[in-house]
Formats: sequence, structure tokens, C-alpha cells
Amino acid sequence: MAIFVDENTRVAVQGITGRDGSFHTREMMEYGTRIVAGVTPGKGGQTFDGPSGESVPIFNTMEEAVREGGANTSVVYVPPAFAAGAILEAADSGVDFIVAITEGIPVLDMARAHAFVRDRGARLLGPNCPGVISPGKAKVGIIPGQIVTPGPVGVISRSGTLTYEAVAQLTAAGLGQTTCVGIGGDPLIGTNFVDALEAFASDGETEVIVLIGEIGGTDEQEAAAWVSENLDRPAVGFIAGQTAPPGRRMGHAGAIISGSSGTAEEKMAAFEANGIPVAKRPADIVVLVQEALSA
Amino acid sequence: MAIFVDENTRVAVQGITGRDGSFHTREMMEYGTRIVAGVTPGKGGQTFDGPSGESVPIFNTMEEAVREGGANTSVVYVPPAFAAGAILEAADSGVDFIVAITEGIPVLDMARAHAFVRDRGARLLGPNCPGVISPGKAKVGIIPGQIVTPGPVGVISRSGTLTYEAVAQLTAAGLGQTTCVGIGGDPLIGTNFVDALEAFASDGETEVIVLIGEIGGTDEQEAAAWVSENLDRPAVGFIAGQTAPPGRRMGHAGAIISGSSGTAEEKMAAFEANGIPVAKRPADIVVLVQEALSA
Amino acid sequence: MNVHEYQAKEIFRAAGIPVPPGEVADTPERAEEIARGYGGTVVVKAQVHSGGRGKAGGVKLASTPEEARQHADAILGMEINGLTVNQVLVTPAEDIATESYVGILIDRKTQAPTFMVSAEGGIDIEQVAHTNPDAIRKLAVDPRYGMLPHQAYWLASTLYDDQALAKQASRIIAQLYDAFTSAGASMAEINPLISTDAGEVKAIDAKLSIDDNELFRKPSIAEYRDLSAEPWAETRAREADLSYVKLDGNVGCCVNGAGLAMATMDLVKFYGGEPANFLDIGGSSNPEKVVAALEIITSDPNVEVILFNIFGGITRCDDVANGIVAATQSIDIKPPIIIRLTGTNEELAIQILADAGFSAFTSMDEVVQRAVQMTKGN
Amino acid sequence: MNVHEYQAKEIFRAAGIPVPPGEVADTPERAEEIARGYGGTVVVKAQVHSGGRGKAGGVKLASTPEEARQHADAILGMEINGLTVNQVLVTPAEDIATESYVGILIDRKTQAPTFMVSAEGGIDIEQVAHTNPDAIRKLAVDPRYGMLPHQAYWLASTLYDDQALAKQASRIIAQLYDAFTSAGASMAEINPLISTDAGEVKAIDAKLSIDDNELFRKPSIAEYRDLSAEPWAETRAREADLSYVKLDGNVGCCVNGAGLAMATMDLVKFYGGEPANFLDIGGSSNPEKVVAALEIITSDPNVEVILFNIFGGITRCDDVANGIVAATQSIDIKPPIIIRLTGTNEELAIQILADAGFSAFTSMDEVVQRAVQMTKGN
Repeated sequence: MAIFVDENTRVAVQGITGRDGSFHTREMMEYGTRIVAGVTPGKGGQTFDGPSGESVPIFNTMEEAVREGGANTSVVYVPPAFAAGAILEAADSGVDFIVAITEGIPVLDMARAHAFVRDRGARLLGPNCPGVISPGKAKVGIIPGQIVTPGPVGVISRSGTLTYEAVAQLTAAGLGQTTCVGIGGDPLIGTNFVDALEAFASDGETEVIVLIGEIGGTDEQEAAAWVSENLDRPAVGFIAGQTAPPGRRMGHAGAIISGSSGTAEEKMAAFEANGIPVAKRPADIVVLVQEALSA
Repeated sequence: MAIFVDENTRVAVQGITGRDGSFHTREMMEYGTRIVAGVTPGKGGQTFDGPSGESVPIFNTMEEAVREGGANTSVVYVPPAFAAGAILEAADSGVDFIVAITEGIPVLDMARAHAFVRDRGARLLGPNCPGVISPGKAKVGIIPGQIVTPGPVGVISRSGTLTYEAVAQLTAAGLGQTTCVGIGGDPLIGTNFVDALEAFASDGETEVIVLIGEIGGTDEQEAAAWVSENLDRPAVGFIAGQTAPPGRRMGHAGAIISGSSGTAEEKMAAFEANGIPVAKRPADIVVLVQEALSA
Repeated sequence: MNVHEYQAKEIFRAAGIPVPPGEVADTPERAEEIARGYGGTVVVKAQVHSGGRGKAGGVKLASTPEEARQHADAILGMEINGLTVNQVLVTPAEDIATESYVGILIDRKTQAPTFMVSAEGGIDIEQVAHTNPDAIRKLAVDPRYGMLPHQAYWLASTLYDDQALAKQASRIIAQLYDAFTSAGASMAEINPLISTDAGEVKAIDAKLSIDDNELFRKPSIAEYRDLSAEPWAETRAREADLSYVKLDGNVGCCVNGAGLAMATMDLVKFYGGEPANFLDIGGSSNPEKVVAALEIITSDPNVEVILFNIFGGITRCDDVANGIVAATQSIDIKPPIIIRLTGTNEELAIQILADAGFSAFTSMDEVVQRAVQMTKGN
Repeated sequence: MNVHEYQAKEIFRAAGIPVPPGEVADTPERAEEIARGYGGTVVVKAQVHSGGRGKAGGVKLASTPEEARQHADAILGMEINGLTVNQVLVTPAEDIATESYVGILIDRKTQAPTFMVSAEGGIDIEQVAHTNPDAIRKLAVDPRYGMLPHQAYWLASTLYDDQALAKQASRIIAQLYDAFTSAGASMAEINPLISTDAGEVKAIDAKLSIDDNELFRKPSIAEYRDLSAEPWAETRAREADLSYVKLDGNVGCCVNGAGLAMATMDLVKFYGGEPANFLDIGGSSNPEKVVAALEIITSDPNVEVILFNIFGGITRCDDVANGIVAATQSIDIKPPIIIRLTGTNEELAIQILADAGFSAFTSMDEVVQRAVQMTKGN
């Protein structure tokens, strides 16, 4: 099994004709993801060529991508100025799951978009996230397919390349994954740690969950509390940003220590206090996962 | 029994210190309505004197009127510029039922307010309505208490004095009422004919329902269809505005024939086609109700 | 409140909608001067709050400045649906490839501002709705979120297959929504929205109705009111806070409450008469309002009898009776007045009126029958 | 992006918030002139993007124009938290009865702009949150509806029992919400909001942070950026589309991805070293970005070694390697560079780097340990 995406995922790519959109669409297709439609207003009727000569229909609207292409998921690669609009369009089209890769969307746009997505009953992953991959089944987003392999580990992370680092080490150690979820580095994200934990909790094949957090906010603290109250299997944690100074944004718009809250110490303590062992270095994640699986 | 208001109704009056608010609060109290609070921002801590020396506490906010006064219903007498804000405040305070008497609220304010009231799960009656009276139990609004008497007739109407005319004639003829509901003359109203019909349909004591409509919109047509499909008891109708010209607003913002739709003919035909006999004059309403009751 | 085409265009232009230039003339000479300024063919358009201007001869093409003057001369002073034309708009003629319809109004069912668009523009949208309803696309805008980009595009794509045109129309639709909400409108319409051979989308006509309830907080919009464009009686009614609509009959009606006022008109008709007007005097009984109502009703020369129908609920009938007596003492009324009052303190009121020499009734049917009889010389 | 107090006050004033007058001086003479214009006591306030200006001596009362000049002379050029003061705001001193706090920021949990207000103003709100959390009232504004009048009043009533003051504060809170949203802010703060003995409520300090992601569509706000108020390295990083934060250590870090960059810093610390900076080079491997990154890192004289940590996922490691080689050929770098690359085409990349004379690793732990050793002279 897997969470969020699998063999039944039928993806519409919003912004398929852009530089990032077209590159990653081919990557997703090569991984075996079912890309059923592209959406670029004004380019409806054209087609997109897949890596093996497949032809993906391009529509002007998400509504057509759903009605004619049968999409149940969308992934957003459109530029920041238009990305919130694309998310609203996706939510309005009836897809269940929306993955927003775009970085740099104004946060007030996202406040409105999150409310809209909730009103429509859809699930949003991101924005400013690497997406999600269920090894051997489907990838939606930009996580490199070659670093994952099927197995019993669920991964939830706020970052991109740090996730790749950790997942690549897991894979190298023979520890495959059910699904790796990048929830994104923005202050306002759709699916958060607890949401992803809930999904993993109802996935029979996930035996241990890796939580890769970073400074800023209290999402990890809430995840820790949720784990100790609800999770029936082990989790291990890592927090980036122990050396980050307060008040400075560390790349991600969400990675900022405000006053005395959102520090790495606070989050690591919350993990430990709730029975989640914390890796001191990325390399230790592998060790902790091995211990959890053999316990 | 009765609908919307009865002995358990605990009313907060928004705008209790205004000219209309204070006058009608005394009228409501004289009728026996339980007025538990007044709300006027800036006058919290004062009291309002009822007609028999009762003292009603005044609060600055609806939140206090609910928390400290125990209100479950509000009635809005505040001026048009602030009335939509008062409705939003009421919906936010947790009361179940809001009666907006104010006439002249900008329609775009109301579009937003209706969405908010729906989001909060409250019921709004009005705006620009005379309110509701359950004879012998409670009145919330401005319908004169002396023209009603308890009995088996439910009344739903878009107008004010025309309702009084019809109800006074019913009362004079010995035909008492369970509840008389004035749904209001604005284009965007909360509770409409169908909503009020649904409420009457689950009231065991209402034996016949009088629908007093007017030109504009298609609310009466939908009510007619609802009656024929769902109502287990008779209804009779009246429509004002047979002589109204198209394109001119007849007092009420909602009473306007747009192009060829919303005419009295159309509405009367819809009533007749769905088994609702239509009174040609207000005086005939009494006759039709008597016939319905004796059938 | 309706605003003139040229005023609506100012508002649309301010919202960014591409609207061809135009200037208003109230003399033929000025129209000629404007036309000369533009050069080429111009359109001379009557500025009057009425539809059907074209059919009535109020819209004319002029290929020379002299012709513009001649058309303006013919149109200025013209009556269109009872309204006199005091101004014409002179605007360069556009080269039209296609004509579409874009409108937005407050829809009762969706409780939201709702768009209607159709590729069949330039004609009456009501007619399209009857003959070819599928040619109209509708969309309710959720007031919590406003107009969303994909919604504007979805509407625009009904109008144009060409994507360059659809994108322009999409922008115009979003701008129209902004103009609609920021003006506090109840209706806004571009008919036609044209595309030109050069591939531009433009609004060459503009209609806008403002929600009267918004005017208190939109002083710049309220200034658009053109008193010369409405009959004196309506101006007077608005100032006195009354609702008045003139009709073609001879029974003047003065009623408290809009529903009862309509029902009274209907009952006049039921008994074979013809109502001269709708007039809702509201809940107040103060003599100034009664004076204003009587002035307005009697400004209609067709009125042969004046009928009061008052239901005293919260309003006390004796107050109204005193108001009527005071009002009729202060102004001179020719047509006979008959009065029905019922409700709070009705006996007292009838006595006050009888003492002042008025016929007073308590039954609505009786008073209406009597009024109709009086117009028939009985 | 942070704006200066005087800029925030301009934005607040435009939204209708009562803000005392004030003018900016960049010389002591100009400060004296401004003070003379106002007459009476003035406050001279350092304009610098840092809290704690008061404690640092950057805010002074002056009862005469001469005193204003003296204070300005002392404050201009002062360093506050590493930032040089180039401007002072001169503003009339207010007669303060009470001081409150009003702030709004984007809250992660409610996913909405969220107000925090407290009657305990003029001090650090963080401290109030710790010592007396009940003194703070919070309210999330639903972005679908905006700030509602009763919500503004509810917040204001925490600040003042006096209803005249509460109504003024209520208006100011609503105006602050408008300023916040229309400026595209991520944080806005009035601390303190004062009431005067005369019963007026005013904002005498103003703080505003703009969401960088909004700047593309708010050109007038983007112009508020004061390049002289930020270190050169940050300006350069922004222009090159890099994220850079200077720290106090000596191991310069250049990493792709923010999370990996933080984890790299942490690992430097883990192995006993001190990171000199956070630097996220992003997903691109073009040589210009690598050049900019190297320029920025080497502008810090403390840097003794430069550590690259690249995870090649979508990015190809050989591209990055070529970028590094090209960049180092075009500029002269003093500190040694050591590099870790892993992922797509790592072997090829390591070969490219070795050929150019660079130490190249594939393990993150190894490269970090080596970098730390190098700073210790090993």
C-alpha cells in the first residue's frame, strides 16, 4: 500500500508547457506515473510528448482535464503570480488531491487558497514542496525516482534535498519506503505532519515513520503529541536548524525562529518527550529506523 | 406548537437603544416575549426599562448577550450601514435564529452576510421583514400583537402591512394562527418560502398554510412545486402586483418584474398548477382557508 | 439608480476595461466639434435611461462632422419611452468583427453576483434566453472569494475560440466584476462586447444600475444622478423618502406598505378601475410625508380620485388621520379624497376625518369600490 | 522585507490610522530644523531594521531644537545590532496616558492573518506572552470575510474600558488590517498604541514586514527597500536569487536546498566547527550563481574554508561541478574549497573536480569533518 498517490492516481499537470512543468512531467512519466492531462490556458488542443512517444492531451482548463482526461489529482508548476489561482481552479474542478510545487506564492494568496481548498473538501500538499512519491507506484512532483525503493518506511519532511539525502541513505541501507511525502517549507501549507501521519497510520504496510522537521512553527510539536497519543507503530525524528539564529529566515519562508519559539531544541525535546528518538545527524536516521524495525 | 419562536425563545435586541429598537422592544415585552438582553456597542452596563418596570441588561457585544444573557435569538434594528455587521456578529455569537428588521441594507453586504450565516449554521429571517409572531407565545419583530390569535393557520408572507391585513381578516373570521412569518421584501433573504414551509410541515398544529407572495423572482414558483411534492396539508395563495409594470421597483427592492419573469400571472399560474387555490382579493384568503379547513 | 452610458463607461474605464473614447454634447454644435476632433466616422448616441434607443432612432452613425451635428440636432430633445434626451455621446465608430454579451446581476437563487455571457451579443439577452438558452453561460461568484481567474476564463472561452481574444475577454470580465462591486451595482452590462478585425476586444456599450442602498457610502457615484433624466414626481418622492411609480390610470393611491400598495392597485383593477400610481408612504404618519404624497399624486393630471388605504399596526390611525387633515389644509387638492383606515385607534381616526369632511371607511373592498365608482361619475 | 518606522507610518497614515507627524533627517542640522518647525519637545528616533533601539540609545527626547541636533548627532552613525543608523525620525513628543500593543501576523495554525492585542503595551510582547499570557487577546481573521466590525470592537474592548477610546481603537484595528493586506505584509505592529490625556488614540511607533513574495506586484512598496540598511552580502544574495544568512563561524557553506543547508551547518557544529553562514544555492547549477555564492561567502573575512554540499537529484552533479570549476577560474578565491556531491552523475562530477584540483567527497559526514579539521590547522 501507499498514501496519497499510487497506481490509481491520474494526474493533470498544471503548467505542463513551462520549463519546469515539461521537464518534470517527463520525469514523472518515466517513473510510470499516469499523466492523463496537461493544462495551460490558451494551449488547449495541443499535445505534450512523453519520453517514450506518449501523447498527453493539453486542455485550457482543469474542468476539461477532469471531464475529458479523467484526472483525479493535479500538480501545479505554474509561476508564483498565478499559482494560487491554479490551486483554486484545481480545487474547483473536483480533483481530490493537489500538489503545489511552486515556491514564492504570496502568503495572503495562500491563506485564501487554503480556505477554498477546505471548503471544496480537497487535499493540498504544499506549496513550495517537492511532492510525493510512492516507490514503484507513482511520483507526483520532483522527488528523484532513483533514490527511492519500495519498503516499509514512511517519510514525512518539510524540506527537499535534505529528504533526498535521508531517503537515499535509507535506500542505500536497504530500507525501502511506502511513500515519501514532502509537505513543504512555506508558513502556510496544506497537508501537515499530523495529516500525513494520519494517512500513514491507516496504511498497513508502513512499519515506521520518519519525521524530518526544521525550525519554525509548532507543527513538529503537534506531530509529537499526536504520535504519542495515536500512533500504533514507531516513529523517528530529525530536526534541521540547530545552529540557526533567531529572527532570520533560513531559505524557506517557514523556517524562521520567532522570538523564543520554533527552535530546534524545542522540537527535539518534544520528539524525545513523546517517545520519538531523534537523530543527531542525517546518517543516524538510518540507525534509528533499523532499531525501530528490529524492536 | 409553533415555528421559529415560542416560549423558549430568549431574545437579544441589537440596537435596543435606537428609536425603533426601544419602541419595538417594549412592544415585544408587552406581548410576553422573553427579552433577555439588549446590545448596543458602547452602552454595555446600562439597562433598558421594560413596559412593566422590567430591567433588561444592555451589553456591548452579542457574545456577552449570549454568554451572560443566555440569548438564543437576536433581532436586528440597527441602521442599514451597520446592519450587515450586526447580522454577522449575531451569527458569530452562536444564536440559532436572527431576525433582521432593517430595511435598506446594501445587497452586496447581504450576499456576504448570507454566506456567513450559512457557514455558521444559523437561520436568518429577513432582512427588511416584519419578523415573526407565534400567537400567545412570542413575537420577534414588529408584527402587531393585537391582530393575531392562536389557531391552526400558518402564514408566510413577503410583505408587512399586507400580511397584517390578511391576518387581521383571518383573526376577525375566527381563524387563528400557529405562526405568522414575514420573510421580507429584499432580493436576497435568508429564510424563503420553502424554508418556512418545511418548518410548518413539521409542526403538528398547523393545518393550513397561507402563502402571500408578490412580483419578482421565482420563490413562489419553487414554493408551489415544493408544496405539491412534499406538503401533506392544504395551502392557499395570494400574489400582490398583478397591475405592476415590468422593470419598475414596487417599493420593496425585491418586488420588480425583470423582463418577462417574476410576474404575478406566472406565480398565480404556478400556484394553481400545483393545487394551491389563489385568492383574487385579500378578502378571499379567509374564504379559501375556511374551505381548506372544512375539506 | 441608473447611470447614463457615458457615466458607466467612465466607471468601466477606471476599472481598466477597454472602452473607446467618447465625449458628451448637449448641443448639435458641440457634437460637430467632438466629431471633428475624432475625425472619421462617429456614432451619436442618445443618453437616456431607457433601453431600445437604437429602435427609437436615438443611435446614428455619422461619416462627417456636419452629419454628426445633424443627427445630434434630431436626437437632442427627442422623447424615448417618455424620457427626453438632453445629451448625446459622440464616440468614434468601431470596426466590428463579432458582438457578444456580458452581464452581471445579483441573483436571488444563488444569493450572489452572477454573470451571464453569450456569444450572441448586440441583441436583447432576454430574447436569447428564450430562443436559445444554451447560448448563455451563467456563473455565480462566491462573495467570499470574489471572481477567480479560472472562472473569468471559463466565461470568456464561451465567447471566443481564439485564445488571444479569450484572454482579453477574461481580463475584461474580471474588471467588470471589480467595477460592479466597487460601484455598489445591482446590474452591469456590456452589450455588445465587440472584437475588432485587428483582434481587440472592447466594450462599445455600457449599462450600470447602482443599488440605491449603496449611495450613502459612494458619494462620487451618487453624484452621477441626473435629475433632468427622471420625472419630477420621482425626484420629489425620493427626497420625501416615499416609493412612487406612475401608472396610466386615474385612481390615485396612497398606501402604507409596498405589498398592501400593490394589493390596493390590484383591487382597483379587480373592481374595474385603473390605478394611477403605486405609492408607499411607509410607516410614518408625519404630515410632511402626507403633503409630499398628495403633491406627487396630484401632479398627475389623470388622477380623478385619491384613495388612502392605511393599515394601522404599529402606526396609529389617529396620527395618520391628523396628518391627512393637516396636509390637506396646507395645500389645495382638486380631486376628491376618500380614506380607509383600520387597526390601532381606527374609530378615533374615522371621527377626526369625518369632522374634517372626509369619507372614511374601514373595509378595503368598500373603499376601493367607492373610488372606482367615483371615476365613473357615480 | 522590513521597512523603516517612518515608512510604515506613511502606509499606516494612508490607511487612516492616526499617526503623529514626523520627518526624517540624515544630518543633525536637518533634525534641528525639523524640531524647530514642530516647536516643543520632540523624539529623535534611529531608523534602523532592528528591535531594541531604545535600549541601545537610539531613541531620545529633546526639549529644544539644539538638543534634537545633539541627539541626532549622537544617533546618526551609531551601530545598533550591527546595523549603522543613517537616518533619524523627528516627531513631536506625545502626552501619553496609556500604552497598548496591537499586532497582526500570518499565523500558521489558523492559516489566517491573526491579531494579538494587549493592554500591556510599550514593552516586548513576547515577554507579556511569557509572564502574563491572559493579558493577550488573539483573533484569527477569516480571509474569506476579512475583518468584521464586531471582531475589531472585541479586540479594542480588551484595550480600553472607556467606550470612546474603544471605538477609536476599533477603527484603528480595522484600518491596520486594511494596511496589512493592501501592503502584502507578513507582520504589522503598533507598539505602543497610546491614549492621550485628551482622549485620543494614536500609533506612535510602527513596524511592518512585507512578504517578499508580494513585492513583484507592489512596486510602490518595493521602492521602500533601503539598500543602505542591509549588508552588501544580503543585497548581492537577493539579486543572485540565493538565500544567505551570515553567522559567526569560519566554515563557509554552500548547499543546494534550505533544509540540507541547515543540516550541513548543524553537522559542522556537531563535529566541533562553527558555520560561517547559511547559503542555499537553489536548484540551479549555472556558473553565475556559483560565482555569486563564492563572492558572498568570501566577503566574510572569518571564512577559512569553503564547503560545498550538493545533493544531485534533479540537478545533475556534473553540471554543478562544471559550474564550480568555471566560477573559480573567473574569480580569485583565497580559502580552500572542498566539495561533496552525491546523486545523479556523481562519479563524473568527482572526476571533473579532481582534474581541476579540488578535493571531492561523496559522504556528507566525511566532507564536514574534513572542513572542520581544516579550520583547526589540520
